[in-house]
Amino acid sequence: GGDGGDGDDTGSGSKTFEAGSTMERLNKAQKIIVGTKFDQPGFGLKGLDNKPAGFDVEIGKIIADELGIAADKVEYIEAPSAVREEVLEQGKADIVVATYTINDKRKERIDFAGPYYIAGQHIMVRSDDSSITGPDSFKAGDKKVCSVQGSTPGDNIKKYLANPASPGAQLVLFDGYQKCVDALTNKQVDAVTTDNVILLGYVAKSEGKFKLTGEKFTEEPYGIGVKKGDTAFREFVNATLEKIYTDGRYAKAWQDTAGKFDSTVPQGPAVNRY
Amino acid sequence: MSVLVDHLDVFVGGFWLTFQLCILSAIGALVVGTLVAVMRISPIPPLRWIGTAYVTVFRNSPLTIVMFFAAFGLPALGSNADFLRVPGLSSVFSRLSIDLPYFRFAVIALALYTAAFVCEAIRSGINAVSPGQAEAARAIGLTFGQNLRYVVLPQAWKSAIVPLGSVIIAMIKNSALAGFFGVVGDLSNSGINLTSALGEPIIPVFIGVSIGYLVMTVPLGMLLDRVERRRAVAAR
Amino acid sequence: MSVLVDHLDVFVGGFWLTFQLCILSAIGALVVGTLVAVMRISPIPPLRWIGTAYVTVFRNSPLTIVMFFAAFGLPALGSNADFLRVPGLSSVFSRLSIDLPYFRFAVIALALYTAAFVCEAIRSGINAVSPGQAEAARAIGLTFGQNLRYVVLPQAWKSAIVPLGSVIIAMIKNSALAGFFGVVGDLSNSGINLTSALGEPIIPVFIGVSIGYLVMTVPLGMLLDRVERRRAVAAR
Amino acid sequence: MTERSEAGEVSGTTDQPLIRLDGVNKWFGPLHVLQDVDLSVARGEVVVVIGPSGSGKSTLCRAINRLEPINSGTIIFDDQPLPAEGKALARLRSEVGMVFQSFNLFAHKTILENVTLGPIKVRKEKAASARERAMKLLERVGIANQADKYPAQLSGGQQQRAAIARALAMQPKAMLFDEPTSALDPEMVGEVLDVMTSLARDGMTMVVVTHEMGFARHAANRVIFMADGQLVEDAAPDEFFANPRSERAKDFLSKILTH
Amino acid sequence: MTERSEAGEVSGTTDQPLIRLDGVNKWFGPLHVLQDVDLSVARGEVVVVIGPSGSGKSTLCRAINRLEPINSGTIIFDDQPLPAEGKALARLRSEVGMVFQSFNLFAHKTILENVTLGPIKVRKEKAASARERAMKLLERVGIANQADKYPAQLSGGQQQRAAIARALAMQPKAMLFDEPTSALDPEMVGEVLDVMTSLARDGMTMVVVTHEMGFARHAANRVIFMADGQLVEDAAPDEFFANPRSERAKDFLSKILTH
Ligand SMILES: Nc1ncnc2c1ncn2[C@@H]1O[C@H](COP(=O)(O)OP(=O)(O)OP(=O)(O)O)[C@@H](O)[C@H]1O
Ligand SMILES: Nc1ncnc2c1ncn2[C@@H]1O[C@H](COP(=O)(O)OP(=O)(O)OP(=O)(O)O)[C@@H](O)[C@H]1O
Ligand SMILES: N[C@@H](CCC(=O)O)C(=O)O
Ligand SMILES: [Mg+2]
Ligand SMILES: [Mg+2]
Repeated sequence: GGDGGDGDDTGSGSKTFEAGSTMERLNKAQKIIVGTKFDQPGFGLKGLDNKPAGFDVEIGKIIADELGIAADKVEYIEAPSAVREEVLEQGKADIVVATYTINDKRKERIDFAGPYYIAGQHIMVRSDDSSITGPDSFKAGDKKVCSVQGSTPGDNIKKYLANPASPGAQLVLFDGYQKCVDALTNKQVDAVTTDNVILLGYVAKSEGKFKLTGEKFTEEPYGIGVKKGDTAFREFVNATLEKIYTDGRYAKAWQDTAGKFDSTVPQGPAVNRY
Repeated sequence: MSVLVDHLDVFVGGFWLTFQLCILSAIGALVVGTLVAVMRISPIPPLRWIGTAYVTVFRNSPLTIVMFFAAFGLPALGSNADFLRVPGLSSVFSRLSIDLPYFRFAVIALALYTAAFVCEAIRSGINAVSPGQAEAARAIGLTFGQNLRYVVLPQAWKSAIVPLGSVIIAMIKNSALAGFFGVVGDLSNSGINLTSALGEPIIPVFIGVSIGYLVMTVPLGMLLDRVERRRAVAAR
Repeated sequence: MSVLVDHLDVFVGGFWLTFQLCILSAIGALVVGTLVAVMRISPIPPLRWIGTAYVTVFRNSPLTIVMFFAAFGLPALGSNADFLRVPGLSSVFSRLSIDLPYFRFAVIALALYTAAFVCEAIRSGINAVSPGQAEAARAIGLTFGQNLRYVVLPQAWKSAIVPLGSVIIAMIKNSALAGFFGVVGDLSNSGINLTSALGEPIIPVFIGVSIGYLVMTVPLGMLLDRVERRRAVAAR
Repeated sequence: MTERSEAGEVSGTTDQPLIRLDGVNKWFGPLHVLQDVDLSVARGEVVVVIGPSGSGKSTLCRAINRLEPINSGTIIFDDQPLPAEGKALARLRSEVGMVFQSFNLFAHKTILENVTLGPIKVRKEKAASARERAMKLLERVGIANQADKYPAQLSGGQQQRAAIARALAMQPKAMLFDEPTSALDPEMVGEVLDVMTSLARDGMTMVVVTHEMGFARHAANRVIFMADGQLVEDAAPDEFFANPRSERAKDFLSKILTH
Repeated sequence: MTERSEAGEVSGTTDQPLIRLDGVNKWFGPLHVLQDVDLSVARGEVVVVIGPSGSGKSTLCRAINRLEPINSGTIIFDDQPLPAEGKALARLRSEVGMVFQSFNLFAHKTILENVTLGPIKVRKEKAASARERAMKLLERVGIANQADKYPAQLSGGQQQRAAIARALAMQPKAMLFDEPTSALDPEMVGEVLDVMTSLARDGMTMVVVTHEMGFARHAANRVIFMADGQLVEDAAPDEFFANPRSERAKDFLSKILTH
């Protein structure tokens, strides 16, 4: 592990890691590439300064910090939902922090540290629309819903549709959530579904035009993706998470970002050392 | 490559939807393109200008941009392209008549974009018809419209067929963009959906998707080559 | 339309990056396309087969698919396209040498895809050179390579220039796809960022983006029209 | 020649010419191709136009059915000024048959379809009666047995006769011929001239641009000599050939008559 | 004729023919274009090949420098069988000059560049000396003043003379001419034949396909008559023209000599 310095300790050479480990490689290089979302308010949203900001980004910075890498040495690349595994498998990113639900399918290709947050799938509608109360409202077949290609919510919602085998009549999938939000605004669709926290960001930005409806209907434990088989690195990230749950950095990261949409600071969930 | 076998139904479904998209867009492009070509050679200057402007804009803009305007501009203008919900057609092309307009938007974008190239192919065909043909038609008293319909266009089609074929091949390939603009279940979109959510690796999935497109384009291309070669021999 | 004024820097930056992408891809496409064309007419059958296969695959696959393979297949094969980090070139085209390979991948995909069309344009140019020229060259003892270099290609370029121009225009439009595959800050990608991140309305942003492309394609198209017309007059 | 005067009497306006050009001028850019041309052609008259290449003979011919618009002057056909465009122009054209040097048969239609297209689409005749009449015309020009072939399958002489039948099928009041035999192999010139001579004999009003001096001598009422866009001479054939008045006509005839 | 025998002596192998074809056969698909052709051409000899269209004259000519590969038989040039391909074939070709009916000058190069291209690229001569020699050759064929023009700017006769200079610049051991004058306007035929006659006089070995009977009579050592892919007759010119043995040659000559 590291030397347990606090958030202000960004000295590069002050940390030493086991020879040959990923931690040592990154520390030596003084550079880390973080894959994250570029289009999600609260978690990872890129502004025109070309720097993303959000809870996931803060988590990435904290891990970098623990590796002895300064915040301005962190590089970000976009990790859209459909290609997060590739980004890791192909070494385009060292970690992926991107509203990334831990599940077994994905674990076949990469490994997850965490979870560091438990989200759940939710539904967002226009504020004046009371006809949708939950996923079951789609069963009648007259309501249309939008999600994102290659995401678990996009796949989950299919079983609530009138005709799950050919979802095209009710489901639209774009390559990013902003397009779904546009479609909701223009009334091409009646709902957008994905994780509650992602939706909360859009609700907050919408100035009252959108609201969440019903309850969360899944559990989405967010993990930090690392290369398959890199157990030492995964353990390092897990330890880091446990540390920041208690030293206040986790709470501060939330308050500075997603906390603006959801002020209840989450309890750090127990990490899963599988 | 087991993904090709495991998810064969997804590929076949995607292929079928892309095929429908292409058929509808091709029909639209041929109709609109012919109209624009007629405008470009019409004796009425304003029609000619409109035709030229149409071709200039659509030939020189990326299809992604055209798709964007169709998918986000049309709704902003309040249209869901409901005029495409033609009752008879919908029994074959069920996607046309559903509430979600993105398939219709994709058809519109592809058809309008491709029409500019169809227009140019037909114009090149018209130019290949000897001017004496149109002159003889005028001399027996055919009007501009009759001249086009009975004399010029039937002959223009013949020499336009090879360039038109290339335009249609390009259109089939371009249809791969539809998945980015909300058309669920076409070939490239179903490819993307097999990835992260279902955990399939990208490369084999996209090899499958490529095969789907090659199955449509390569035979068409070979057909055209043969037509072209036969034409070349006949011209000797 | 105030977004055009407010964010002019974004549009100009995007335009500049797209322009760089196009220049580099065009150079690559011309070089590779010429090589493939030479292979397709070479006297060595295996080379001919490879050339034909290359053209068949790239002409008949959607560019989205080619981009996918470049963006995800190359890394899977362990390449970050570092061979494109040419020191001298990078001083002008700074994106070439950064660590993130997506710009390089986009250059590779666009160049390889476009090369197939360049090859066909050059072949059509070669076919337009009268066979007597190559025959006379062989008769004075030039080898295949010398024949191409000194006699056939210099003449083929001339009649290939108009089709080549069309190929390059198509390539400029195709470059709009790069934004979907991780090239940050090109023209269409900055359009998307303006809308999604800053909540600018979509229509004016995309009008701005279209103008950016039209600024590149329309003048080139007009130039080609003029060359073509001058050629037609000269041929009379 | 009996039928000819008959035709004139039937129309009842024998004194008014069928075609009249008054002060017609035509420019192609800077080129003054028709210069103050005055010409009138009576009903039933056969006028042959000769002159060197580029003198404006084709342009004159094409101006009469407005295939070529003119810049100034008036052209009157059958007591009506030429309409400028649209349906009226199409109707006028259907009353003036035109035969081109290069035949211009519709390449994608059979000979029979070539001949019936105008009657069916322009004159709105019934297909059956149009076909019947077309067959009679094809018989008249001697190619009834070729009716179902495509133009490319016919010899040049046969094609030109089909083109004449196509023009006749519109029952035109006048026929214009622009060098109808000069694209033909020598052995086929005769068969086309024969058809034209018989037409002239039947009283058709004809304007014929040709270099076939034999036809001009035997079938024409008048010969017009054009040079540089002007009608230089206008005389009966015997008079013209025996005794051309202008220097240019003399010069031209000396060149043409040597072969 | 003095220089001619001289040239023969220099090579020292006067008894061996420069070109020898033995049992050469060539098919285009089902078409048997060269049928068991035997032919030998001695050093310094001028052979004229005549015959009806399609009889295989061009193919024979082109087989000699392997522009057209043959199906069976052997062709020996300068005591070596023709190489099949690659550098050796290119070298062989550089020793056999060829002049085409349609000139085939390189359209994008000046006349001078046309003439120097081979010497510089194939013979690896210095540019300066190649240019100097080229100018002498252009002078010899009478177009030195056209050296910097492009082919399209020259008349047909000038182009063909340039093409001859281009072939001569490679210092070939033999020259092949395939109907070198038949694409020319009549007034230009003479200037090209003059150049060819002077070449023959200087002792160049030549195979000439031509219908110019005057040239055959005055400049050829032998005349070969081809029909249907076979060498039907092979005789001295006087003998051949005065007294053709075969029926086909008689028939052919009667048609050709009437104009
Ligand atoms: N469409 C056109 N545009 C420009 N100039 C033209 C056009 N048509 C004809 N001309 C020119 O007008 C002049 C008269 O042409 P016209 O064809 O009437 O002559 P012509 O007497 O029929 O000659 P010919 O015997 O060669 O057919 C010529 O100089 C010709 O080059
Ligand atoms: N590349 C080819 N492919 C197929 N057939 C050919 C080819 N070249 C020539 N032929 C045929 O071979 C025969 C001989 O042709 P060749 O050109 O040698 O005749 P020629 O005696 O030179 O005739 P001409 O006097 O017309 O030039 C002809 O029937 C011709 O059609
Ligand atoms: N958490 C979900 C949805 C969020 C997203 O689209 O990234 C997933 O991992 O697929
Ligand atoms: Mg004329
Ligand atoms: Mg020949």
